[in-house]
Amino acid sequence: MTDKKTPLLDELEKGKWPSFVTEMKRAAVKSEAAGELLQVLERSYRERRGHWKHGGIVGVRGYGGGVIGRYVDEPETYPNVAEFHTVRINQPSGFFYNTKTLRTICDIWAKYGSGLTNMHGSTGDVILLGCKTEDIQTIFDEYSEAGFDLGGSGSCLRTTNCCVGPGRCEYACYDTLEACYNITNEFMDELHRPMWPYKSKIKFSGCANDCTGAIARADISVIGTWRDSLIIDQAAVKEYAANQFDIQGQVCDKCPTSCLKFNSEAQELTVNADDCTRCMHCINVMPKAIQAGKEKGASILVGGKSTIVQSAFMSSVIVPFMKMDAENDYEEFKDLVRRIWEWWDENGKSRERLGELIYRVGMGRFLREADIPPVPQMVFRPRANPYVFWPQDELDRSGTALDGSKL
Amino acid sequence: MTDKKTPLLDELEKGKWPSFVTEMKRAAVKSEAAGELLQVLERSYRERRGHWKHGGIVGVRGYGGGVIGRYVDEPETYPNVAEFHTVRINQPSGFFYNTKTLRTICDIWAKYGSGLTNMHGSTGDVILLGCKTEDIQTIFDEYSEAGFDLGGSGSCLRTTNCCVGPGRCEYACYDTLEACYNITNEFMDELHRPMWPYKSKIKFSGCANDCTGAIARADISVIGTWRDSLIIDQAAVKEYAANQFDIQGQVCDKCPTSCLKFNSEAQELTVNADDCTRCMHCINVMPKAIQAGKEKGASILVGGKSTIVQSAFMSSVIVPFMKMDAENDYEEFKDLVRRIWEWWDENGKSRERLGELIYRVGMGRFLREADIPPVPQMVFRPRANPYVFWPQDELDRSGTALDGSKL
Amino acid sequence: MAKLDQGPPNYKEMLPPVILENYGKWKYHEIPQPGVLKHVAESGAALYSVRVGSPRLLSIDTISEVCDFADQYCEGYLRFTTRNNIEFLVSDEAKVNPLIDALTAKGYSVGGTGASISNVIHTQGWVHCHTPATDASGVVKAVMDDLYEYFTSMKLPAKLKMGLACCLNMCGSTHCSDIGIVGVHRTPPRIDHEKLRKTTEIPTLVASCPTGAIRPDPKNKSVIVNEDKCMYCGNCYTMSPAMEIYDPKNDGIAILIGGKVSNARTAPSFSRMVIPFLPNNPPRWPEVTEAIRSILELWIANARQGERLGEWVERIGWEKFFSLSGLPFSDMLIDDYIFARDTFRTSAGFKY
Amino acid sequence: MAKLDQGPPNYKEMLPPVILENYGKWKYHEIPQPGVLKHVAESGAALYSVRVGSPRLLSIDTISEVCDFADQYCEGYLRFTTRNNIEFLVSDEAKVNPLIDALTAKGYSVGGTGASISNVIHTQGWVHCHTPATDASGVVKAVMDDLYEYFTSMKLPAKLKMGLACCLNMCGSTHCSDIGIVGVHRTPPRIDHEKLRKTTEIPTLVASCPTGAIRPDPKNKSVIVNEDKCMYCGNCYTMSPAMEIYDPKNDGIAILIGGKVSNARTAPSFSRMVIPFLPNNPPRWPEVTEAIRSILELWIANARQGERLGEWVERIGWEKFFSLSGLPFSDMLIDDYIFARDTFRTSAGFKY
Ligand code: SRM
Ligand code: SRM
Ligand code: SRM
Ligand code: SRM
Ligand code: SF4
Ligand code: SF4
Ligand code: SF4
Ligand code: SF4
Ligand code: SF4
Ligand code: SF4
Ligand code: SF4
Ligand code: SF4
Repeated sequence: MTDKKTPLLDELEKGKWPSFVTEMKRAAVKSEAAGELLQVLERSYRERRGHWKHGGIVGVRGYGGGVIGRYVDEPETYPNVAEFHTVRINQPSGFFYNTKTLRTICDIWAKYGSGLTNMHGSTGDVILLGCKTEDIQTIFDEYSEAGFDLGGSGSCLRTTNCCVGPGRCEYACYDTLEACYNITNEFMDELHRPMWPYKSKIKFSGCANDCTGAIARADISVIGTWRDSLIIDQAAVKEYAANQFDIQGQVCDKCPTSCLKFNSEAQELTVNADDCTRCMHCINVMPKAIQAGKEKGASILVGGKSTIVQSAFMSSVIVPFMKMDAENDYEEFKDLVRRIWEWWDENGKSRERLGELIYRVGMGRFLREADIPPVPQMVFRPRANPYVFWPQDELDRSGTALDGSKL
Repeated sequence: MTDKKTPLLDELEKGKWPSFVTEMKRAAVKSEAAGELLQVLERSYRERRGHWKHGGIVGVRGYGGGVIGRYVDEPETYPNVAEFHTVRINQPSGFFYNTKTLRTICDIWAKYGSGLTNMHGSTGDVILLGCKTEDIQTIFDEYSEAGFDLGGSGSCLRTTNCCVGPGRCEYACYDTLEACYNITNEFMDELHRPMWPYKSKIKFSGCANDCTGAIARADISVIGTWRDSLIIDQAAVKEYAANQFDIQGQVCDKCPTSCLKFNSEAQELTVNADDCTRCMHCINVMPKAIQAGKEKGASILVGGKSTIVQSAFMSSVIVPFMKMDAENDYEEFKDLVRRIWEWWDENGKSRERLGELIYRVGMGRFLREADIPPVPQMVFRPRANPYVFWPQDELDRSGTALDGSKL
Repeated sequence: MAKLDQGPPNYKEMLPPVILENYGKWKYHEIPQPGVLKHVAESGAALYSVRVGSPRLLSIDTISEVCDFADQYCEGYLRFTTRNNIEFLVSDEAKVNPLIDALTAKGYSVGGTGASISNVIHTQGWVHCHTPATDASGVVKAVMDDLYEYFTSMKLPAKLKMGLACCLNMCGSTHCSDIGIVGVHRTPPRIDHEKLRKTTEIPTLVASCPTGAIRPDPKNKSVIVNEDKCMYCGNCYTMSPAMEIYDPKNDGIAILIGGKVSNARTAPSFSRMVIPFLPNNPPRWPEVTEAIRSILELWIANARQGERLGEWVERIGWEKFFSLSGLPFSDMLIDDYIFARDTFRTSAGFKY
Repeated sequence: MAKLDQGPPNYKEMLPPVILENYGKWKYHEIPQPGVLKHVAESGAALYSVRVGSPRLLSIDTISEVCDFADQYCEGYLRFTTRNNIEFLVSDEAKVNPLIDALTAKGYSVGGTGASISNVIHTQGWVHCHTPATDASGVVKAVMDDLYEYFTSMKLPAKLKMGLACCLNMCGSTHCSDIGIVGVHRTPPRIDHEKLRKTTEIPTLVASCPTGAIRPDPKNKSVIVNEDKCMYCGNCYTMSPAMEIYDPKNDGIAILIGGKVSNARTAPSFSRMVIPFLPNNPPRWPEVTEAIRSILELWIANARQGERLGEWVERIGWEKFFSLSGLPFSDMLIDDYIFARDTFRTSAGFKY
């Protein structure tokens, strides 16, 4: 048996920020596994290294993912965390809960798990932290019974997520919560049964503030925007001015395209809508006076991912504007991502994310083969090199031959 | 014999811009080769293709380069340009000439060549356009006798060039003419006897206006600059203001670092020298009022080249500031380029320019091995990926072993 | 038997009445005090969100406690943010302050809105993952304790978004954060040849190395690592348990700064490395907290109102940042990977 | 026997007295009229440089004629510019206008200073090189004839620097020009296997291909080109005369714009492709002259004073440039080479 003291971790109960050590201790009151986890972690703190091993394959019937296998490296010393797998439960859109649902999550977890969770994982799931192989199926069965489903892991569509959107935010340009819910349900097979070269992620942000960090973190980023001019309420502008808010300095001067003019005499703010890139800045600082336009929808960007292997990629524009209405069941979007995934699945190497594949074979080929019309909005600027591929069958090659014959 | 008419080329004698066709015809009066060149070119215009073949190796005794071999593809039809090599004569610094020198160039060329030249080639040489193999040595001998030398070709130091500099320009921060002359003479062997993986070019610009295009076109770019504050003549500022010159709009607002303040009441212009990046803009638009600082020298940037193979590279900073004084015979500079060339020569693959090599093996390795201290001025911004190499012998590796032994 | 593919719970059942009634009809918001968002709908109705810091690693007991609060003050509704804070959704203005008082009394921290530091997005670390070069929760705790005042106030030049990832897989998405904390290894993997032969497909392993440092060793039925080419990313360890890479003496933390994700004003941008290595010094990682605090204070002292950390650095120039911060610059901070070229200063314009 | 390594003639012998006397002591300059630079020295002395357009390809007769002018008006001194213009160096103010009159009478063009179009840096083309996809001098002549008024006046928003290269080797350094004209091939090389066997080292040839389109064909003792991978750069032809790449039906010209080299205001920048192909239509290349003129006029109509072409486009955005210019956008304009990634719009901000 190991020493139960955790002098190093105890240090992390001090200070004002809520302590995860306190949480672990709280769980340890009821769970031996949680107690042993504290021991393992204390040892990591002492030795400055982790003590977890690669996961073997663990899972539930009918699914290829949703559980991350984890084993401690000295099972004899720590028998209660010898197996310590995490279960990923697909969170509701926007991380909204009623307490009944939350309590249900806790109750089932109390029976089989460590009593520890992550609310939430970095992708979005409810992470149930630490259980035994033998309990996995039961855990899933009970959660399933209670109306929950597993999230993604492995080479599949990962658990989607979205910002609070129309649930609370005045900036939302489409219904992120519904889009996320509807589209996740559409792609249940892709989410639960790994089938691709690697993982693929979708995140839904209601506007260009991108509160889900989609552009940095999602293979497919859906960013709310509008097509027409933003709307300015001049009465509200006057009120901001009356309150000594520095409209010229804080709004106009910071507009990236200098398309806002403030007439300080008339106290009127006007926009040159053609030049506005819908960056959200002016709306952010004057939410009472400026609103998005009326013709709302989303920009679709693809290819985001973090560091491994080719270094981090951000998503880039492939559809400048798409309607995202529940009425048409998001058909246009679904159709697009199906084409994209199919292309990626066919061409991607093992562990090659969409962005890396596009980079490797070229954006042009991607657009042609996934049938996406090229537009200048896709690039910050055109190519600097003259290395253009020409479709050979569109040229008149009657004068040429690969055999060196003279022309 | 070919038809002597050149109807297509004749079209290019029309219009106001001076005509190269007229030049060719002028030469053709005395030179049969020039006349045949017109025929070959007319045919190219008709057929929309070139008619020149790869050069065999032609040259002069003692040198590895300086002459570009060129042969027409139908020597029977065009016997006078069957051999039509170009000779590269190293131009004087700044392309300055007295007429005696120019006439000498013409006189010798009249004897052996087509009577056609390029004043100058894109690298800088006087290009003597078209002569026969048998005459090359004589041509060189006579030019040599008259005080000229050949320029570079092949995998060597190419003919250097420089801007007009102190010869006429008030902006020159070092003596470009002398630096170019002195340094070219230092590296005669490197220039005349190809010895490297590929070509290497040096261009000298007296200030950041870079009138030689060095940053785009030279492996080693020497750009004049200064270390202290620029100097503002307030009396002259007042004169600009008096002449209705829009100092705020044309100068201050366009300063990339917003470090110029114009006090329109006092009609005074002041600079925050710490923030000035010495971009030259304010000096360019107010040459009578603003001057470079007193502590002058140059920034050294390396790696520029055009498109082939890895696409075009621009030179990037490796020494932010270096004195470039004739007094010390440019020793610091010469020493630096020697270290750089040596490293490149050792590590470069065939036809790999310096910039491509640095890119391939990493700037860090280049700096360490060529003994150049890293400074933040070398980069627009630091790395975004965490893929850092650590010198393993500086770490305490007592706890690790490559054999998998536990720690 | 479990129902397959039933999908996540329907969010509609999770929404309080005030949201259902004003769904998509929000008009504007205010931040009446740090940690409280007031969203006003076209109907005039208002929703108060009280934001509370969370260690993210939560026990079910704490979740129950949180539910108790929600039941008492929020008709049983709450949510989490994309940064793992808890938001109590209060529709009755009168309950806002009592809720805050009750929360405070129990040691909860209200804050994280507006120009503040919000929660740190982070990962598993030594708690659960097999590849970490540092812990996650512990570092976050140490950093947030140190910067606590900036969570509960809104006195920064702008929002500050931090991320922590315990290895280069960067699950914490630190690559576009104002401040990114990344666990880094510094020594090549150690090969357990026996284990390798049992567990690993050699071609896949060889292919996994970004720098081509691994080559097959057919004689030995294993692989060889070219130490000079390895930059310790650990991707080979992800592929094979026989490529152990943790190293207590040399693992630690790198600091990257200046990234952002929002499109406001400037395009999303990557974080950039300013400190290649700080030691793992548990339990409180003083070198890390100190480095972050001094970067933060420099930003506070020098940035303009509304200027995010990276916007400030880009305005003054990275070379200026290094001279102001006194952080040592070394060749390690110069990119030498695929997209390095565009980071080189191809211009004679710079500050000394 | 020739003297080896004596180096170029000493520039000091080439300098007129006014320069020798005021060397490095110039104070300021003015442009009293298009084509004339007046440099004033600290001593008060003035040097007038009269700039004259040149086709660069000069006969020795013309050079002699130029010398005659210099002897008569410039004490025998002149120079060429880095853009191949001729500069007559006049130290006697009274001789400036007579010189200009004499030059004009002989058909010489005075101009190219200040906010004008200067000479086009260019290359050999069909006149002398073996790899061109278009002619050089002819295209330049056609373009300069068309834009002649902008050479002799200074009414542009800023300087306009053009470059032409007749193949992707880009000897004309078009890659950082306001407007770059580049000869491009569009079909893969045709292999003359017999010649290849005689002339070419196969490994070097294979290595020369940027996209790895060439692979050895040991059976045939030659190589095979994968047409799908070839982007017609012609580098293989540079390495081997057996890889003929010219193709009269498909060779032509691409237009790149917006580059610059000076560090004034903004960093040096690459030119960007806006037209992937225009046909070779000698002798006057009307499609090319027209395309350039319309880009130029758009710039003139829309740029701010002092704004170079690329600065203008960057300010309004490339997507806006395409909508204003009406130039068709296609996937060919999207980069797919090594540094492509940084050209992708990783931002939701753009104009429609
Ligand atoms: C649990 C979680 C971190 C957390 O504490 O929140 C996590 C944990 C792991 N991630 Fe992750 N990733 C998690 C979100 C992310 C994110 C963030 C996101 O999704 O927004 C990223 C960056 C975005 C992206 O996808 O690029 C991320 C990028 C990676 C990568 C690198 C992928 C790449 O293409 O660069 C790997 C490596 C791999 O897949 O082999 C990885 C691999 C892993 C593995 C499975 C380690 C492994 O190789 O087996 C970790 C299991 C830890 C464990 O023991 O539970 N994880 N991972 C997150 C998932 C929780 C959830 O489902 O909600
Ligand atoms: C004559 C000249 C063009 C002109 O009309 O002015 C020229 C002509 C040739 N260049 Fe060049 N280059 C000339 C300046 C340049 C420049 C401009 C410069 O130096 O500032 C460049 C771009 C800058 C650079 O160095 O990158 C240039 C980049 C190339 C390249 C591509 C190099 C690269 O790394 O990307 C090649 C290809 C090669 O070397 O195999 C090349 C190759 C050639 C060859 C030798 C063709 C060949 O492969 O054999 C051409 C011989 C033409 C002929 O028949 O005379 N030439 N070449 C220029 C030299 C004249 C002189 O000595 O003054
Ligand atoms: C609750 C949350 C959405 C959610 O679905 O959970 C949210 C909510 C709001 N965000 Fe956000 N953002 C949330 C994560 C984000 C993220 C993602 C992240 O943090 O990882 C971003 C992008 C981060 C980045 O750029 O690096 C984000 C970038 C913004 C911005 C842009 C700030 C900027 O100037 O760059 C705004 C606009 C503003 O604050 O002026 C914004 C504005 C807002 C507003 C004011 C929108 C509104 O009217 O309701 C919300 C209150 C902000 C506040 O806290 O002051 N939100 N916001 C997330 C809260 C996280 C947290 O607990 O702190
Ligand atoms: C004569 C010459 C130098 C030489 O050694 O031959 C020269 C001479 C001058 N340059 Fe230059 N530049 C010369 C090529 C260049 C080049 C290189 C090129 O053209 O390929 C550049 C960089 C081009 C680029 O950026 O793409 C160049 C960028 C400048 C600039 C920066 C302009 C800008 O705002 O970006 C200035 C400043 C200005 O004009 O305000 C400048 C200013 C000047 C001044 C005013 C300097 C002075 O005080 O004497 C000279 C007269 C300029 C004029 O024509 O109005 N010079 N200048 C070159 C004339 C070429 C020609 O015949 O047209
Ligand atoms: S992304 Fe936009 S719509 Fe969504 S929560 Fe953030 S600010 Fe609101
Ligand atoms: S949304 Fe952005 S670009 Fe548009 S007007 Fe507002 S600040 Fe300017
Ligand atoms: S580079 Fe500078 S010093 Fe040289 S000619 Fe141009 S402006 Fe003058
Ligand atoms: S040289 Fe450039 S950076 Fe310096 S003050 Fe003048 S305009 Fe500003
Ligand atoms: S960042 Fe690395 S160590 Fe941390 S959870 Fe993700 S995979 Fe594991
Ligand atoms: S740690 Fe990374 S770089 Fe080193 S051998 Fe493994 S995969 Fe290659
Ligand atoms: S650009 Fe190409 S074709 Fe033209 S001179 Fe240079 S190498 Fe020859
Ligand atoms: S033309 Fe260029 S891309 Fe095509 S085969 Fe030759 S070297 Fe390769």
